[in-house]
Amino acid sequence: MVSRNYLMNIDCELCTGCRRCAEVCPLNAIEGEQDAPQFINSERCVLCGQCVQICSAYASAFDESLTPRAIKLRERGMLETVKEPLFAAYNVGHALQVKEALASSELYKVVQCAPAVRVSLAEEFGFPYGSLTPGKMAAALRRLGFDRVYDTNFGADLTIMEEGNELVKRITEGKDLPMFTSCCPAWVNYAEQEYPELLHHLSSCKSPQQMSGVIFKTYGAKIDTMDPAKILSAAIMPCTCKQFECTREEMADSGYRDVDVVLTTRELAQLIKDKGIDFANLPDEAFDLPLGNYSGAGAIFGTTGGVMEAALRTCYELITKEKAPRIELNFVRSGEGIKTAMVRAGELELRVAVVSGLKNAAKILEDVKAGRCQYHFIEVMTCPGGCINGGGQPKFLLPEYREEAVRSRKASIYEHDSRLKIRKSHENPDIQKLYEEFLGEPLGHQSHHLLHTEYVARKGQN
Amino acid sequence: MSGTLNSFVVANPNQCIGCKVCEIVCFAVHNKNNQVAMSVGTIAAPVIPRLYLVRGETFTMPIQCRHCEDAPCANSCRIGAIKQEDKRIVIDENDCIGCKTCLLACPFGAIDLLPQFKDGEAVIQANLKEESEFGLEEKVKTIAYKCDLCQDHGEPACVTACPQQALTLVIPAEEKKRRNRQAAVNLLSALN
Amino acid sequence: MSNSIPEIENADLLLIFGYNGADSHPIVARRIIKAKEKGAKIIVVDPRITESVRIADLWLPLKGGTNMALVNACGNVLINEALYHKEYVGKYVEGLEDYKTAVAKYTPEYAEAITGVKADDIRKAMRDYAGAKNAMILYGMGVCQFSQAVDVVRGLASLVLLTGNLGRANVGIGPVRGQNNVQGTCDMGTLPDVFPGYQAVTDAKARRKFEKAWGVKLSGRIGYKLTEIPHLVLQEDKVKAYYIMGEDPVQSDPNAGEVREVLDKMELVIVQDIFMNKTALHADVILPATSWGEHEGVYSSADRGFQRFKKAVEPKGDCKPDWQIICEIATAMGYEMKYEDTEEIWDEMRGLCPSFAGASYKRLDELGSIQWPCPTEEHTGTPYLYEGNKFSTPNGKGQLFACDWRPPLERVDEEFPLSLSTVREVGHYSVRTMTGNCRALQQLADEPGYVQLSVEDAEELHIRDQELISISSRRGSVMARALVTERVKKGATYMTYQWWIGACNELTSDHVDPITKTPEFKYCAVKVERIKDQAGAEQHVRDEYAKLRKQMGVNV
Amino acid sequence: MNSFVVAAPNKCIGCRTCEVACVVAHSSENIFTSTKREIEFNPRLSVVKTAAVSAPIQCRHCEDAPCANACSEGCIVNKEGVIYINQRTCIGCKTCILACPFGAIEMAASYEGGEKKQQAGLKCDDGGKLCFKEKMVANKCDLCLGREGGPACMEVCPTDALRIVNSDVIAGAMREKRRRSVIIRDYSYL
Repeated sequence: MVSRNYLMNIDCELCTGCRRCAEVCPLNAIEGEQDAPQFINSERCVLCGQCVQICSAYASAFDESLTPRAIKLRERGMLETVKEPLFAAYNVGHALQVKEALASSELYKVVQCAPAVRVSLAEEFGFPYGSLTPGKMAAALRRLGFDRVYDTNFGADLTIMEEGNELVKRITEGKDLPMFTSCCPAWVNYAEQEYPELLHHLSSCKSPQQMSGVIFKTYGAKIDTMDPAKILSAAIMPCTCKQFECTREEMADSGYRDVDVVLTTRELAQLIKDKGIDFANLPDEAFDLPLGNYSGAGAIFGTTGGVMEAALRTCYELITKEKAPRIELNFVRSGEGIKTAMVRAGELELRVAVVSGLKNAAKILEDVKAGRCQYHFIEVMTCPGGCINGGGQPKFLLPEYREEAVRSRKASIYEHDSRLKIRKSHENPDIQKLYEEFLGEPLGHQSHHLLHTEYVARKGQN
Repeated sequence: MSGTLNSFVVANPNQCIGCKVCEIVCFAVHNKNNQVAMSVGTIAAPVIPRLYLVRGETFTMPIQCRHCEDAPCANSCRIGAIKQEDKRIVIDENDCIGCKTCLLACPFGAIDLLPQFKDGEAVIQANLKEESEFGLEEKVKTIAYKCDLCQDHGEPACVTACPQQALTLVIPAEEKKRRNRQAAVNLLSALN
Repeated sequence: MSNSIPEIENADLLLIFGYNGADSHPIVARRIIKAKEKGAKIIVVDPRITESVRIADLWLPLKGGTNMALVNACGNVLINEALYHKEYVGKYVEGLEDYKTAVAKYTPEYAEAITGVKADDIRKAMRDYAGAKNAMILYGMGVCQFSQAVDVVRGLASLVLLTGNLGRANVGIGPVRGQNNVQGTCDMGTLPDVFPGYQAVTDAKARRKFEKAWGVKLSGRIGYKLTEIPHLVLQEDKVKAYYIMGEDPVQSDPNAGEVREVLDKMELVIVQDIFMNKTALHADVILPATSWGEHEGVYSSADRGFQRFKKAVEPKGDCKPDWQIICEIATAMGYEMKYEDTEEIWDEMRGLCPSFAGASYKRLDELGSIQWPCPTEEHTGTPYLYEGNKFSTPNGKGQLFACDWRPPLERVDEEFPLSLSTVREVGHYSVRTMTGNCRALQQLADEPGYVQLSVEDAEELHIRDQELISISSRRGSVMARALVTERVKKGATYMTYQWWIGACNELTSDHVDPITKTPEFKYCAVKVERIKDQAGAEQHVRDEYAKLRKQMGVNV
Repeated sequence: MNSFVVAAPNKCIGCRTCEVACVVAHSSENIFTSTKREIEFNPRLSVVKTAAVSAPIQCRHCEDAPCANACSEGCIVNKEGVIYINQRTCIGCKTCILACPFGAIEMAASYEGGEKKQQAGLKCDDGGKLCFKEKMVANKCDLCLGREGGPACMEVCPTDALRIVNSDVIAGAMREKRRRSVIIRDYSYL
């Protein structure tokens, strides 16, 4: 198991000891005296990257006493051409690794982008907050040299198929309820670390990233008649924990590393600038089919309550076998830390909860431990507001800029969903084709082998 | 105290935690022409703040220009690049020739001499070259930077951005009135 | 000087009266600056803005020729505000009552009318002076070169006595003597009234001692003073011959025209010097002597410090050290005078002067410098005089002195509306024969020399800076270059005396101080006129200068 | 940042020794023993005396040297932190003199082997006689580049009024001044 602490660090040369990171850290994993350099307790840190987002202790380009910038860039796995200022709290990047891979002709480079990336990437090029630019993103990825531009949103639809069915199965069997979502890797780390006894409540589904990854190297390889060994599976995520997730041992059900490397939204922007691509004037291009096609449900995974809403759109029809009367479930769209609701599906009263920000999870987990929790399905997102506010997202200079950005990104995602023709995961034709040709049926043997995983208690292990 | 005195921003060392948000924000607000938008990724030029965090054993706080009424920097500027404009001491960055005199003149160390950037690129001098072993190399223009009280953005950005509200815009005339009143009130309680 | 130069930087207050350290002694000026850095308060009395004025805490800009009024006013303040040191004055000083009456009239307001210095500033100066722990007075030619000079010196000394600033380190009163070794010439008795060691010629006991040592009968009468010669020659025809050694009276004495007349009238003029100069042009005999680098000897610094100096280069040309020339002249005149070396002369002199006895060459080499009095070879010299506050007066007590102010003898009027005072200029020195012929120093300042003019006067006379102008007095007229400066006040002009063409001593008056007969260089009346034909004037200066150089055989 | 020599006005006594030292440091032969009629005496700093101040003024080696940026011939370059005039290519057009706000540049006769250099073509008619005009070039402080012991003027100043200001001195001074400007007292009532 790769130790996690190499991914998240605080540069003691730059840290001024202001401890603003300590305030936002959901795990209080940042220790140190006030005004003295802080350091990250890797046994507690779940790699959510909120500290990286808030840290303002930058390295002045004119302070000769500091280690030269070139060395710091290499330390942080960043491209030399990156011009933005470096801050004390940082996540180790892999842009160099991806750049080399893109340059090599033997590899067959496949990429997937998370739902939250397409509403934030443009901000790194000076676009207004939350600009929705999936077309330019796909065009940029092709110009970077990716052979296949697929999409995590396809994986999201796939996750809904599996997780939706898993929920219905648990409810009908009345076992292991409430069920928690499992797509947020930091939340999984947290559960493994702090509440190992509740691990069986977590959905056994892998995250959309890992599902897409395993499909690319199996089904994808087949339809492209490509030797999976030569496939390089990269993912662009708004998250600093996804890179850790793809290195988990168990994430190799395709016989190879399902996802070889993960870049954050910021790193993708840096790669684009490094290549000299004029992002603003790129034409809109589509994602490659079939594994780049996605529904509105997949698209809204990026924001808090999105997974819940997508799941309910499908579960309703699984349970009642009738079309859901309303697509938009507004109760999950407000901004509070914990939102609860009761959805009537046929005669079943589905009680659901949505947790935004890991700090809000503790209360519900205690209820579950004590058996007092009456919810069936609970969505947990570590970052307040969901992945659109992830650790790898464009970092803002001013606190109010950040709130404004999260609001606009959320609006853009729901706007994007409302515009798509297909808005339920199970109506995604390519998903249906995947099951017919390859997976069989949800929770089936093939799905179980490729799309599901187990969790391991790891109290203070890494 | 006449109302025409210059205001200035001052930090309270007990509130300040040394997080440098003020420095970053000051740079961002002054570099819109360098395509610096809201996010860190859009910053192409090195961060050049106009206030400077000072950290010692027992204190930490930013130091910036006090917009002195008899500004020593302006009086020492041989080409008159430093002027008073609507109650602010402002440096005309295009006139500045980097002669460093104002650096010596300022008792607070509130002025720094750093490269000039336009549209994200360092400004190159028209003619001065630097003799090096590879022949004559272009020379970046270096100019004096100091706080201009956010001349064209209204309220000083550092004051609003400071997470600890450690920075305050002092308006001398009002400040005096406020303190006088406070002193009078204290007097009241002291006497009876 | 009562105290020594290094002590200047440790004084708490420096009262600088008519002395411009920066131009006459940069090394002393350095001490003044160090004193300021160490926190000393600086008060400067000077009509001009000198370098010391620039860093002064208090400047008393008095009108030229009004020193005595100001000194009396200072005494007046010390008395009336009871600032003087009662216990010190009671024990070591006498003449307080007469002093009180003499200065009674000179209230600061009365002095303000004469000197132009604000009354409050006089009071402030004296409060600071009296209040300082260790205060030192420095004065220079701005005090001595007036017709009322001795009185002012004694007046200043009275201020020191009144405040007890004597008999310990970092205090006292110091005339920072002008040229190099001026102090030494007085120590060695080249004055009309004393033998070496300040032993009076009129003192029979001292005279017998010298007669026994030199084996010759010595006169007990006080000799003639330099500035009395013109009268003695032109009016009384009493003096026939002139033996001039290392002096250039035509250049450095006032009323040069008259000095030339005197030299031409005399039957014999001998000039013993190292370079040709204006006086040598009138000499019958010229005895070329060796310069400072070509012989060895002993100098006295302004603070009574004997220091040996050694020969650096072999003399060039047909010249001899001064003492050999004197020996040969004396022998030729029938007095067998022979010495092996300078040490023999020095030891003979030490034997006759009790206060120099301990300063042997050996001791001088060991200690580097000995400040006399130094009675025995064990003694290491006296950095400051009057230890124990014992003074060289009959009863050992300090004598206070004050008298009425006397204006300078020549007043400005409509015809000669500006005052002229001679000053020093850094970079050139003495009578120019040495520095004037040095190519590098010529570049800094060259003939015809400068007249410092105030901005106002220059405007009135339509004179531009660096223009040649003509300046004249009742005694003569010369051409010089205008130096328009903010440092000079309206109505005053200043010239340095070493220039051959712009020779200000053609203009200076030959009024003298009654006691010392020092000429009143610091005040005479002149007028300044613009020269229209500048090119012609420049050419004239070049021609005059070339002519003089040719006459003197100077091929620089 | 370029270094430069600056005088502390309250220490300068206007004695001009720095001017002579500057000439000595830059002249190929000893000006005191030379027997030539005219010696090369081009001090690169000049002592100014006003009512309020006495101080030598010399080049500040500005980072964006206006003189260099005005020099059409490109004779003025930044050489090892010194704004340096290449007097061989200078044509004496005097633009740098206009550009320098400190008046730190003067025109000086150019010497070679102790003799004044004559121009090859230009003659001047002064008073009927036609003779080759001497070559005049721009002259300013070069911080005694390459001189062992650094600037000669600093070495001789009797009152240590001249001191060199380099980036360390400036950085040190800045740090010190900022540290001293910290307000220790509690300002909570602000």
